[in-house]
Amino acid sequence: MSHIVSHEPILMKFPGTNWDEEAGALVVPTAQAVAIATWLRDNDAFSLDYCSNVTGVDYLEREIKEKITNKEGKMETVARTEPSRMDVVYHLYSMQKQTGPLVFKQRTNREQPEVESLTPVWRSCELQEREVFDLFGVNFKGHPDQRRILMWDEFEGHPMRKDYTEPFDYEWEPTPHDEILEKHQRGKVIV
Amino acid sequence: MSILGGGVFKGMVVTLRNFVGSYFYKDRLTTNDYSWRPNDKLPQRAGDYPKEEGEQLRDTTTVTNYSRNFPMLLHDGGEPMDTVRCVACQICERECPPQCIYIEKSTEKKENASGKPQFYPATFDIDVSVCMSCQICVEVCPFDAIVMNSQFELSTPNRFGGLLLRRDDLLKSNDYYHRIHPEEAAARDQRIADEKAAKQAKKMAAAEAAKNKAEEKARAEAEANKDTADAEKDAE
Amino acid sequence: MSLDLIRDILIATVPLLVIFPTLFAFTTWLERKVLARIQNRVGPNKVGVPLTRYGGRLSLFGLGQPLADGIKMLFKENIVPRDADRLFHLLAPILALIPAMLVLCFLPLNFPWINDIQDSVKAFMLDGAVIFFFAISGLNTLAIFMAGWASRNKYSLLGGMRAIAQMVSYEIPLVLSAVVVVMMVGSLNANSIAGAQAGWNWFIFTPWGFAAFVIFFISALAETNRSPFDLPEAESEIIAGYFTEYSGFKFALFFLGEYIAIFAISGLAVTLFLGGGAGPGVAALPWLSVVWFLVKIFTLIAVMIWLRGTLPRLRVDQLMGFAWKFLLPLSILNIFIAGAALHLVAGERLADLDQKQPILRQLMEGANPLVVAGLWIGALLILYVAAKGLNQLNRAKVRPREYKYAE
Amino acid sequence: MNTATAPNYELIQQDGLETSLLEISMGPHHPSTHGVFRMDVKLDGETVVDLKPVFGYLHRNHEKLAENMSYLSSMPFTDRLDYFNSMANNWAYALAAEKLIEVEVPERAEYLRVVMAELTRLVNHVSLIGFFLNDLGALGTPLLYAFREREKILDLFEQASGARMMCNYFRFGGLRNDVPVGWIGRAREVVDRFPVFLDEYEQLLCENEIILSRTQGVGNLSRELAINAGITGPMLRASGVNYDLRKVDQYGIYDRFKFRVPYGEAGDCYDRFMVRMLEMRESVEILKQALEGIPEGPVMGNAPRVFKPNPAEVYGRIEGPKGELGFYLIADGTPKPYRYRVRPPSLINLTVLRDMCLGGKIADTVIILGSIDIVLGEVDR
Repeated sequence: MSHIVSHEPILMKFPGTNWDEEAGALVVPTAQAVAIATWLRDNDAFSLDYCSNVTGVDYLEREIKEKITNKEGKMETVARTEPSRMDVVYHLYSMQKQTGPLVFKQRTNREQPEVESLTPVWRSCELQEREVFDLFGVNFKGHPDQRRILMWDEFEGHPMRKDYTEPFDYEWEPTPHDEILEKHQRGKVIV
Repeated sequence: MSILGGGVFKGMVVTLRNFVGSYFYKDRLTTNDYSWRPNDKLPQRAGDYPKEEGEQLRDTTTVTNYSRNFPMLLHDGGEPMDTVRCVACQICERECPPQCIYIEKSTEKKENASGKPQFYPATFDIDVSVCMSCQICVEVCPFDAIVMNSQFELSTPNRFGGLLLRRDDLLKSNDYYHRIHPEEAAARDQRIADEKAAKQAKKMAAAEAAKNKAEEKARAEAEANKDTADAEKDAE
Repeated sequence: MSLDLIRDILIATVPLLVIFPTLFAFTTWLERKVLARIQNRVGPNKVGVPLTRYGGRLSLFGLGQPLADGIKMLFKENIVPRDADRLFHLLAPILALIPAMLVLCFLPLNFPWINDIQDSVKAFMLDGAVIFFFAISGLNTLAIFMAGWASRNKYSLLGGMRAIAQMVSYEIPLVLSAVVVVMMVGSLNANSIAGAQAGWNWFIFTPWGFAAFVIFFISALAETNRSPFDLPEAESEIIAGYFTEYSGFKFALFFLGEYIAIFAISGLAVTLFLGGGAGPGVAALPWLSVVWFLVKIFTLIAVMIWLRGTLPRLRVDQLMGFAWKFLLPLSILNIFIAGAALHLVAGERLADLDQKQPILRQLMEGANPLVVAGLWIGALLILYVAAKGLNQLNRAKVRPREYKYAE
Repeated sequence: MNTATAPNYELIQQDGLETSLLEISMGPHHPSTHGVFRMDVKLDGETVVDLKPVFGYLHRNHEKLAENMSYLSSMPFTDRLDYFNSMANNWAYALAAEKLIEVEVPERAEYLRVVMAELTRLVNHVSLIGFFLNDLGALGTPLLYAFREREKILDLFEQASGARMMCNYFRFGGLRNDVPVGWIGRAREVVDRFPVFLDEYEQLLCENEIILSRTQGVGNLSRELAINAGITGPMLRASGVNYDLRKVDQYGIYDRFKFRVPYGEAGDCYDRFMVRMLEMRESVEILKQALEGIPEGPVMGNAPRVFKPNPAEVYGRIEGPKGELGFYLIADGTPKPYRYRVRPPSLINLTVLRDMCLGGKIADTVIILGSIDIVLGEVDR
């Protein structure tokens, strides 16, 4: 496996960023995103000149049960509710140094998702950011040509959101298949 | 090539060689000629089979004995419903990616091949127009009740009900399975036989363990009453 | 119009109208079979006489396929785009067919029944046959553009424009390479040109004749939109070019027109360079010349089909560059070489060469073989060097590349 | 230098004659767009002035489907991503999922995975060159030679996995079933006969003057733009960047095989065509070594019966025939993935389509699109 990119120097250089240990990703405030990205790309130590994957992740309001040892050293589960948020994840690689992925995240809220577009830094983000805009509804400031890419332009709603409900299927036709689907929905919930 | 148009001539030599070759080497022609006898029409409707169930009229060289198309339910010969293997546990219905299987469990139990009363599927529909022959149901089935058939001529003029195969269309005998997929069927039967043998051996081992435990207990009691008997003798 | 004149006209024209469309059917079958075999397929073999009683079928090696296509074309729905130019949409295929058929009459096919009809009806006796040939076959370009414009479809328009550019610019090398032969024979009459090559001394066996034949053949490919030059109906770029919006019998008419044009132009090539009906055994059975004529035409068509199965298509600008900057200068140079060679070999006997006898035999008796051989190699060498020079001149350095490997 | 500035073609004003550009929509139903893909092309005569790709005609939202199904159930759907090489897609998904749980893939399965991936690479490159020649105008001959060879390999797939194209053969921790007896012999025979076919193919294509003049210097892609635009696969190596995941990540057991990675320098259509031809020869080398060294033994590791990984984020990628095919999985402890993302090499390679086509002829657009090698199942997911 190409060796992993060390993230400590970034944390020192840009105090605004912090390291999300559980996901192994560098969380970057959207204000400094373009500056950090350009520095990562042009700096000789990193030279992360290849942004392989850009995608969005939608986190709903959920409460997580964690086993923590409280004061008496006993294991007990504490329920912690996590606020809803929307992530845009970038996987950065270096083709010159052939070094491994640096996961680079921008966080924003779910109601008005607004994130800095990194297309000026890496051209490979252009179509993928359009896809995140189309399927998640995240608005990319500074994107040269932000349009829907997979859905048709008059489509409302963003299908990949967790709380997306399907519109009425006006092209529905009676098929034996849909009896089976109804019977599925009625009794058994797919585990 | 230095001479003008040399590359073009080399290319034309290749096509000439292929043109001549296709008359001599038969393996160059990949398009195999399906049977052209008009009355040898491909069997169109699912129920449109000769008595030999599931047999395809055409030479099955075009369908190798590894290809999989749509699932079928297995029964161990004789009257299909008496020896059906499926116990309607509905794991395959839950795991099926396009959700094209629908099972309704029977209310009362019935004897199955090995004599144990067992549930059986009252209805077992597979919507063949939705099934994508991915063989996930065969993998997740713990009872080897569902396997893949290689029958692909299922086109029917009736658009709605025609492609919904009911339980009776799906039921096929185990030796039909041996006929279309010899290797896989043999391997599967071998595995079932091994498991049964292993279970048998385990049961016998458990039985022996239980038996000799019982003997020891009996022997221990025997000694115990012997001791008590000696003790009473000493006491007198 | 006396009765026997009408009879003679019918005798002269009806065979042409019957023989060539059946040859068209045979050529479509030949093309599909040869292309199939090149691609390791079997080609059409299903259409045949169904023998229901024996449960079999007489497959006739697929010879029924052209018939089936013809019938299919008759029954196909004849779609005309809503705002197409209806009149010209209908007229285009007819205009594509008429000149091709018309030009067929000038080929020196002396069928056995030809000598008992009046001379005035024998078309190929026309003195200006070659000129008339090129004039009429120019109409084909007009038909194709009419189809392209009338179907109101952007792709057809592109196809039509490409057709004009291509056919106009390949007309010139075509005519110039024919001029060489006419200069040798000294007459434009197709029959006398064929006569001048009796026996085995065809013009293709002379250096300038061979060069002229190659140029003529390449330009003929471009004239009839065949293989490396099939830009007007480039499937992969502009769907089907000028006949995108044609279906049913009009589409079949276009095809008939295209194939008859191929017959006509390869017939002319055979008359000019391959000695018309000349071939072994013609002296014994005069009508054998028709058989030889058709055999030569079919060899040329087989080469065209072979090219179609192998070569990809040129781009529009390369096509134009190839015609104007390569074929044209080469054919002009070829005319000079032919003139110089004739002058050197014949010398003062030039005046008294009579047209009726084969030109080459007369030229050969006088000169000693050494001079002729030297001339032969000299002419071919000059032509080859000129071709290489022109090729380097107008095309960027294009050659296969070497590739590096990383461990 | 990251966004190539397109030459500005303004509306044509020639001595008072105001004319407009010919706007053609080359798409979704067009003979050479390799699927339902549309390009709004503005033409000035035959030269391309502007080009806007439009996607989405084959969009099935494969990712939303995968988030409502168990991990195993979305494996057959990965066959439908790039339907030309289902084994490579399966491997990419299996590789990513295996990072979520600790499972040890047995030796025989690793060897068979390399054999299947390299066979799909052969099938993909051979068919692509056939389609590329079809776009150039050679009426089907190279394509049918390619399909003749592809049939032999598809028969091998059918014998191993049961289906010719939709194999669904890989599982987390190994393969679904072992290859039948005698399969290795048949595979070795097909692999030995492949170089003979490649020589014939190269003689037909590589020195043909018409192909040379039509493809050299067409659709140039510079090194910097290729890296910046995230281009991967043979298209990147044709522009001179030596980046092949089989050598960089060395996933599976690629480090045991000795093979070379061809790369070009001009980055035009001819280089992309030739790099794929030479890559096929390297794949044959790998296949020979792999088929020699296949050990006996099981093909399925000790994967758990119900695949329920504990919460983690993982990004697995392989060197697919079209480029880097990546799977980004977020597990949250339930048997269904929380987030399932496919990194489509075809879609990202299309970022530079406009830059390469501007200024060329419409015939060049068709070839450039052909040389990028896209499959719409993967572009639209």
